Amino acid sequence: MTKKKKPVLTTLEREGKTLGLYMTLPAQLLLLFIVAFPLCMQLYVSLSWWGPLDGVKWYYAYESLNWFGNYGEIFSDAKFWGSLGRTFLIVAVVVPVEFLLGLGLAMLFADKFPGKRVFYSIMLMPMMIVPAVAGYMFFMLFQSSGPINDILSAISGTKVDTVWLADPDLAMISVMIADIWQWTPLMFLILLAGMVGVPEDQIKAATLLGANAWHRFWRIVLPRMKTVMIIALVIRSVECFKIFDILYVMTGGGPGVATKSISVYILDLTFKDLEWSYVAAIGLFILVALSLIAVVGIYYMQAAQKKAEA
Amino acid sequence: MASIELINLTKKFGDLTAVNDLNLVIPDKEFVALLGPSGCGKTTTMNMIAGIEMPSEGSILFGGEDMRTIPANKRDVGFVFQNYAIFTHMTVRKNLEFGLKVRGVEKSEIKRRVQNMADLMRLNDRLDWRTSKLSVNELQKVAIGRSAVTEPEIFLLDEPLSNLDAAFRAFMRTELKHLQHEFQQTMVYVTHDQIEAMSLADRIAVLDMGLLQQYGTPNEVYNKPHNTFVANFMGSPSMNLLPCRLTNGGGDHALDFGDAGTSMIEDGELMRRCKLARNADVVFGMRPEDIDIQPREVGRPGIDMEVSFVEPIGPRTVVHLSAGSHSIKVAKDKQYPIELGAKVKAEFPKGRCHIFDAESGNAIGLE
Amino acid sequence: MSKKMKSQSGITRRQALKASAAGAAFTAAAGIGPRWLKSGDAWAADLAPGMTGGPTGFAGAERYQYDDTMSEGRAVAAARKLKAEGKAPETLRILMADGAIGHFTNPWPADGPTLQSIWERETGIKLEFFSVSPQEQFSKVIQDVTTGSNAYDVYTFGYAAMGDLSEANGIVPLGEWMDKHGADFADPERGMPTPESYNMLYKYGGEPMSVCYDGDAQVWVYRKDLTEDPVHKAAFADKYGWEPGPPRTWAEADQLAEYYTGRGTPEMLGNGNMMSAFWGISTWYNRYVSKDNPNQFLFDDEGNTLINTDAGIAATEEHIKSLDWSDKGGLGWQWSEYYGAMAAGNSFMLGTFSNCPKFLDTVNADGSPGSAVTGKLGSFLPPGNQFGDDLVRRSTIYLGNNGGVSSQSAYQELAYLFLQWSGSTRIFSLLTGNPGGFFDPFQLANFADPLVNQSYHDYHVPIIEGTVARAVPTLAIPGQFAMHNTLSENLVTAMTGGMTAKEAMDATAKSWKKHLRKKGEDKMIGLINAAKSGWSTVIDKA
Amino acid sequence: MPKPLHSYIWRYALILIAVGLALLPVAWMATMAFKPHTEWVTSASDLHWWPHQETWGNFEYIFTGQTEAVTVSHERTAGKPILASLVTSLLGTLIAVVAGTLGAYAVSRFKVGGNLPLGVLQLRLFPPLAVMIPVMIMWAFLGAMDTWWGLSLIYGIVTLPFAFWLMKTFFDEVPREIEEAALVEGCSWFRVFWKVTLPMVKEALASTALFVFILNWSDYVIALLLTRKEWVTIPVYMNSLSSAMSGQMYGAKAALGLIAALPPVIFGIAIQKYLVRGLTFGALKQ
Repeated sequence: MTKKKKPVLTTLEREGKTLGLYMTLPAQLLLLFIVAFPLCMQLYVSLSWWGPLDGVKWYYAYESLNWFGNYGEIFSDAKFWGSLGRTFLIVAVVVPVEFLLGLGLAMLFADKFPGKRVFYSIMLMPMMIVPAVAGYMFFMLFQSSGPINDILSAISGTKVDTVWLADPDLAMISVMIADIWQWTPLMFLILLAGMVGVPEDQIKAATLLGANAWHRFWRIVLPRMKTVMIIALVIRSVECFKIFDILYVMTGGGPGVATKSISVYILDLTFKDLEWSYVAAIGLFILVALSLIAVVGIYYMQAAQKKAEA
Repeated sequence: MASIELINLTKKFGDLTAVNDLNLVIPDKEFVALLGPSGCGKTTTMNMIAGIEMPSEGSILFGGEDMRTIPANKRDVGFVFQNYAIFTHMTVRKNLEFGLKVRGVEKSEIKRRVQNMADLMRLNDRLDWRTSKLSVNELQKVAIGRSAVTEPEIFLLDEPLSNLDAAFRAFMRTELKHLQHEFQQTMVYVTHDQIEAMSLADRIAVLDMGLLQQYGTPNEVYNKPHNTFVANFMGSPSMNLLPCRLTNGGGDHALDFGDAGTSMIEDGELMRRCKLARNADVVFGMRPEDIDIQPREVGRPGIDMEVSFVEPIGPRTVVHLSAGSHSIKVAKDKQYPIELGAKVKAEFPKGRCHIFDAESGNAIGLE
Repeated sequence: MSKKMKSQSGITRRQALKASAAGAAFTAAAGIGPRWLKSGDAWAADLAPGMTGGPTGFAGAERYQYDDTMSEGRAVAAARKLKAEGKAPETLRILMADGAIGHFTNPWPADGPTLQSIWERETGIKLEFFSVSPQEQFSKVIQDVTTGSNAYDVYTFGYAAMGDLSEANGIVPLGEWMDKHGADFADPERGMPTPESYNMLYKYGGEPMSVCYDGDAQVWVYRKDLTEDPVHKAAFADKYGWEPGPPRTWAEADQLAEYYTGRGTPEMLGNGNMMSAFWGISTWYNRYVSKDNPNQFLFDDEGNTLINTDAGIAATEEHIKSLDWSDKGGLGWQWSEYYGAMAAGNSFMLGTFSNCPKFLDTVNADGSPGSAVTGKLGSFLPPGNQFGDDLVRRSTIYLGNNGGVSSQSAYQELAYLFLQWSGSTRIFSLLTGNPGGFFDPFQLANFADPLVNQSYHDYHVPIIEGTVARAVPTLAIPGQFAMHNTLSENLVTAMTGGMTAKEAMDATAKSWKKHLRKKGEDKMIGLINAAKSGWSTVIDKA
Repeated sequence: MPKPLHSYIWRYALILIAVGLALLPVAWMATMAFKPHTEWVTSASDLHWWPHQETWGNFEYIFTGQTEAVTVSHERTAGKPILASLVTSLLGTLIAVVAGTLGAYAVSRFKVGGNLPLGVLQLRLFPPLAVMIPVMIMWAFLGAMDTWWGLSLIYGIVTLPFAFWLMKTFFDEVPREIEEAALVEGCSWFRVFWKVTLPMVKEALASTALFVFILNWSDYVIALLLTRKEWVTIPVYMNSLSSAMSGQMYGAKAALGLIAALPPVIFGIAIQKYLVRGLTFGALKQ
């Protein structure tokens, strides 16, 4: 379906365009509302050393103007890059694991079996728990005298008293487990939606052509789920990048800085260090960096789509 | 050897019995049509043969070997779906290659066989197209080609032609016949179209309500229907079936059609075989093309009727006759000269009569 | 039961225990019913002769009553005057931590009035408390300051945040009003135990900026029963050459920790001190500040960091070493888990907030022990280091709660008067004895108060008093949150093996120096040196 | 597709394991909600699954501010926060879904809106904490702090990207032919949208709404910074469930967590049959 460029719009199209403009208005206004002032203020403040300890209102930030001083500091801020690195590590581990688990679960749930509805509802439960609450529960579960060690002891037959949250590596793993627990259901839900969308006839056809389960999955189901998978991965990556509640409740970013994510770091900067101009600069820096990634990603996807259609 | 034997095959879905105690032997290299109206169990039977459904009872043998434990992907059957089930995310070539690839056939061999199949199916210039751009006719060819390319010994087709336009359907019929000739497969073909079945099949199995009604060559099924269902289902227009009473008027056999009068029956042979059923309620059947229309007063067996409607349908003319509560159709050549309202006699020629039991619908006096 | 509670003096420890527990249970029960309230001036008739205000309706209420010459009475009189002049609001808005508001809203004693009702009946100005969880307390304050929301007249915050809020122009100086209205905070008889402690808890940069509500000296408690146990006594003496008991030095404390680790049922850990992020800083501080005579400061007078000197590194190494006798999971805990471990009998000793025995050494209403350690606790003055004949015992005031007047408030003087009233020695004695909140005693008058002694236990109160006198402040300069955060992160990283003690201290010192430079070194050094007037000078004899 | 028996056994075994793991923390929360204070002290080395002494005290505490076992009564009760969470999450969801749906349709159909798609995407990309300072100042200036509308508005804004992008992919998939047929019949564009297209995507709309609702419902950071007293939400209130006496009140938190799980679960079950079909993101073009 190629779109032809028409020099003159028909009445219908013109009406459509007009209606369209009205329809985008609420979203545009909301966007403008949240972007116009905060973005300008963020930019303005980020060019100064201003912070609450200056004892002046933000609009006097020009008194401590430093142009790009804050931005320069970002590059030498080991804590920032450390937090960013840890955040990316979390995303890099958690999202693929959630993806694979979600995919596995989706495969288990792809066709009908007795009890499916009930199991399916239960599987979605973790998503429905407020993350902060989940954090408190995991905090207790991971205590050295807690239920997880009890279960491990029962399984292994020897007393396990692993100190989960006080060990830098294990604390990171605990946080990851908690996040995986909470968000695998979303992956599962999206991927299941993609999987049941694959027409059954095609799977039957493949079977009758001699394809075993692996062939069917690899050659029929997976290629058809490509878009769904990309969407699931993107959504989870974007949200996981912001990981905060569950992590903050469980470890507060510790022990030391072992689980400090970028959100925790920004919170520290905001309410402990009170470096608000620096927070502004970091906010803009992240915004620009992620937007670049997004734009490149969108461009790439569009190009791939065009190529596929050609 | 790839004969197919269905033994006591039964499939139940909850309370519904889709296939009921079906016994059928499909000899090697034969083309068998499973014919019946929708819901008769023919697709279920097909699915069980393919292994997509497991029978509730009974067994399926391929060449004498029980298929119970063989999963669908190991049965080596070709299967063409009604809606083709083309892999829409692949090109035509990829579709054709699929069955060979998953079998681990060598690359050069795949290329050769796909090329051959494309030649055969006249899909050469479409090989690298995405399937979403193909016409329905082409999709059909891809579907058949995709199954045929693996050269299965058994080929199952589930109403493959029903979505096609009339001209292409006729063309495909010959192509299929051709194909079967070429590859010498055992072919099972599901259809609800009796003409398709008769023109293609070596044998036809007529199914209704999960039960096998009749199994035989097209000729047998058409000319010697075992029951009123088969009689009615085969042929277009279908056989005239008139409820009546078999009497023994004056030593001679006669059929009492009630308010339409009585007709003698000349067919001594048939009547002899009907002896047991004398003075019984029966259904008298005769194919439209077998009935003669004569002026009245000619002393051959038949009943007096009136022309109620004349239907010229291209190659033929269908004349509707009625008398009392009965009406029949008579098929004649095109431009058959007859007038509406004409008082005529429908004559029942010797040797063309069918008598069915009124209660069971089974043919009476069949050998 | 309430009869028993009315006994004013000479109560035995056992009685106090019972009374305290009964009072607690009674409080809960009474809290469900309508709050105590008297109409009109009926209460005035109950006042002791000559008194103009204060609580009434329970035995001993006169101890907390006041006339116009006393700090509380002046405050009320001035508040009434402001109201008459139309310079007072209908309602005074106070931001306070969850768990502290009970001081004002829980009747105490059970048959007494609430502090809120006393203030309201005397001044006619209503109080509205905005509760916030302690960990969000400072965020809420700084948010109100910077956004200009003017949502509260009175802020409460940790005393160390005084600097932050002063620099942010969030709170106003109180000195003039203190003089004008005659506050008794520094009263040598009734107020702060030492001038240093007054400087520490009320002043920033030499100027009174807020009113202290919460002592929060880190006071030590230990399992007295185990040191008196003959078996342990002998075994310990055999090994270390002295009889187990309250340690005088950190070396002795560490020996106790080592010995008791793995003893007892359940098997206990010798070091129950807070070691985790944020909370553990106080434990490190306690060890560090006694490394010199009279004090191991954090910065020298030129603003050079001292934490990365030999003393600092040694203190850090000892701190890390003490982890051997501590719960390995503790690095992920908050203070409450350390209390819990002590309560369950899993720890031998714990230097922590002074209310620990108040919550642990309890008796249930039915007379059963409230915890595994009921009746088994003792407390001691902080351990220190010996310098010749001098024994330098030090503790730290960590966190705390101070009240300040919002610079945005339209009723600043009235807000101050509320702070003066509630923070003065009589009302505060009543306030801190109230088990409905966590503000701890720190004034001389508090320690003499029988109700406080009931709640905090008579064996513990003198130790609190002695500890407050030996306490030093933490960093109380602008940006202290960030500086403490860095210290905490590096300490925990060192404890989990990510750094050596030296690396941790060097990294912290470097970050602290950078912070000073960024905020203006001269000014910051001035503030640091000014804060040294808050450091204890009490030296014990070895 | 027929499956041999052993594959069913495997499937059930795996599903039971998965369900077990999914339920583990939920079950912990559920039993915790009925444990008295003495049974949740994490450092006391006696954490167990089933309460030794079941109690409703935790629920009593969060709804009345006091219970027998806890001396210190709590100033705040859960009633108002639950109401606040419901009001602001639902209104926020309404704002996001309405604005998102209208915008998505316009962008999908009429190719208007310019940079709207990228704009809303950016809105979701980076941590909310990184922009909360200006938002805080702006909200204070507008008098939106601690108001139901202020919180609903920001919820509507931060979840707008989800609503917009989800709905856009759905609208992209709705066949034009159907709309064109309706247009030819003389319907106006808006009527077509309202009467033809919207009903076709109602499953998607329901799933989107649930999704957005869950996001709003779980928020902690924004509510923490933009509320004070009147409109404090459940997660913020939950943070106050600690006392000097008992530390973190896990039992009360669990009780509240249990209650807080109800609205999304009820919402989820109500639209369960739409969920799977509704979240295909229109990516399954046949």
